[in-house]
Amino acid sequence: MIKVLFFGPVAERVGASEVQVPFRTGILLQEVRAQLQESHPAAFEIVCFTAVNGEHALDMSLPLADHSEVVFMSKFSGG
Amino acid sequence: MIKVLFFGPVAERVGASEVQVPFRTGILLQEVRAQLQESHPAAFEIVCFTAVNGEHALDMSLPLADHSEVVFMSKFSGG
Amino acid sequence: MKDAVRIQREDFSQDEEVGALRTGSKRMGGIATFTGCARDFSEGREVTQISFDAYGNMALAEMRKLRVEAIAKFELLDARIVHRVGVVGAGEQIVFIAAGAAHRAPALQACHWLIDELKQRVPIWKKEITAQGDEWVTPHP
Amino acid sequence: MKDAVRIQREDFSQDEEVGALRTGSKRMGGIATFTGCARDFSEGREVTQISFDAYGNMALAEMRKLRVEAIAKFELLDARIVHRVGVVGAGEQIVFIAAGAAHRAPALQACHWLIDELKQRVPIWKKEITAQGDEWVTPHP
Repeated sequence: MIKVLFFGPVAERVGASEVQVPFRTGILLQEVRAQLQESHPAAFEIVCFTAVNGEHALDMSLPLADHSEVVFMSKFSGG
Repeated sequence: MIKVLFFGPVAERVGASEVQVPFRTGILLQEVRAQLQESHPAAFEIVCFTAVNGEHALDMSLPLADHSEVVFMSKFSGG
Repeated sequence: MKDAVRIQREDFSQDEEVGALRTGSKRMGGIATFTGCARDFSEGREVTQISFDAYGNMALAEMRKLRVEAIAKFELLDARIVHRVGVVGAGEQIVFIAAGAAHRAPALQACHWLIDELKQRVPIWKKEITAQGDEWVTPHP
Repeated sequence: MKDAVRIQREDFSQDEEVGALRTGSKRMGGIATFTGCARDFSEGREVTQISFDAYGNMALAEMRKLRVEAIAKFELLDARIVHRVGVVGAGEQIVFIAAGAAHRAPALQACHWLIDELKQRVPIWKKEITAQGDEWVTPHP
């Protein structure tokens, strides 16, 4: 399983703060993103950053390991 | 009488924090300064600013009123 | 002593944070701090509370990186960063930054840099709670 | 509540000063502070204490002018300035500046401007007390 987390405005648009995506060998970050974007288009309109296991991920062709933690994030507004 | 005050390093060089200069009608700031500078040359080496009654005085030809408070000050080092 | 970098629900004390900062060195000639507060007014609406959501682990890791970067970049003697989460009332404190250096200019510059970078780089989101409804804040770049 | 501008022998509390600053307005989004401390080391000599002399009336008047000027120049909601006199031990606090504004940049800029101007314009002098003797500090322009 790949654990996908959402926070703040993205979580609100998804209607959940966490979803599970089934793992398969060789699954790419962009495939997880595409699959979720299809079911939650409004949420992904505001997604600007992606993190994998707590680190910024810029390369969407990154292959994911089983049990990865993926987060799709909107622009930060802390402080 | 004109009250002349000294602070910090100037007071140390004068050896006093206050001296009185006799008032006479028409006495100018520069005359008070010249008189004190003669008796305390080392102190006046470091004098940068002059205040009369709590306000900066730039014009040394200022006539002083009786009971004026004059201060000859070195560069500030507060903060 | 509390950690130099924290995310917490409870309020913080400037005295306690500055005290902790100063224990590190008696060569600290200048300490600059920045405190961000919840304003009661935003874009024409009255804000009663602000609610914060954070990607906690990553936010803390980014804040720790910021501290280390600022110490190196501005030759600080020490720095501290505290950010609250949960619900904060209008007028309450949200975020605290402190930077201590031998002289004043680097302390003040580091403090400004830290709050600017924190807003860009730390995964925390704020929602304004008003009588007219709640709204997630969209940062103006 | 204590005056916003003070010269005093006793130490001050950041919490108390920032608390007093914040009572003025709930529209204060950013508060910047600067605290100047007595360093234990200066130009190669170990400093045990710093002694301050001030032209009290004029110093207070200049600090009050500085506060009013900063509030106008940076559109602050409030500002406070506290300077200690007498003898301050190494590591102790000397001067405190706080500036509160709707947003962070003016608060931080005002704080920097205020401490720079204070050093230029306020008639206070410091003497460093060391094991090798006392010395009045000559400011480097």
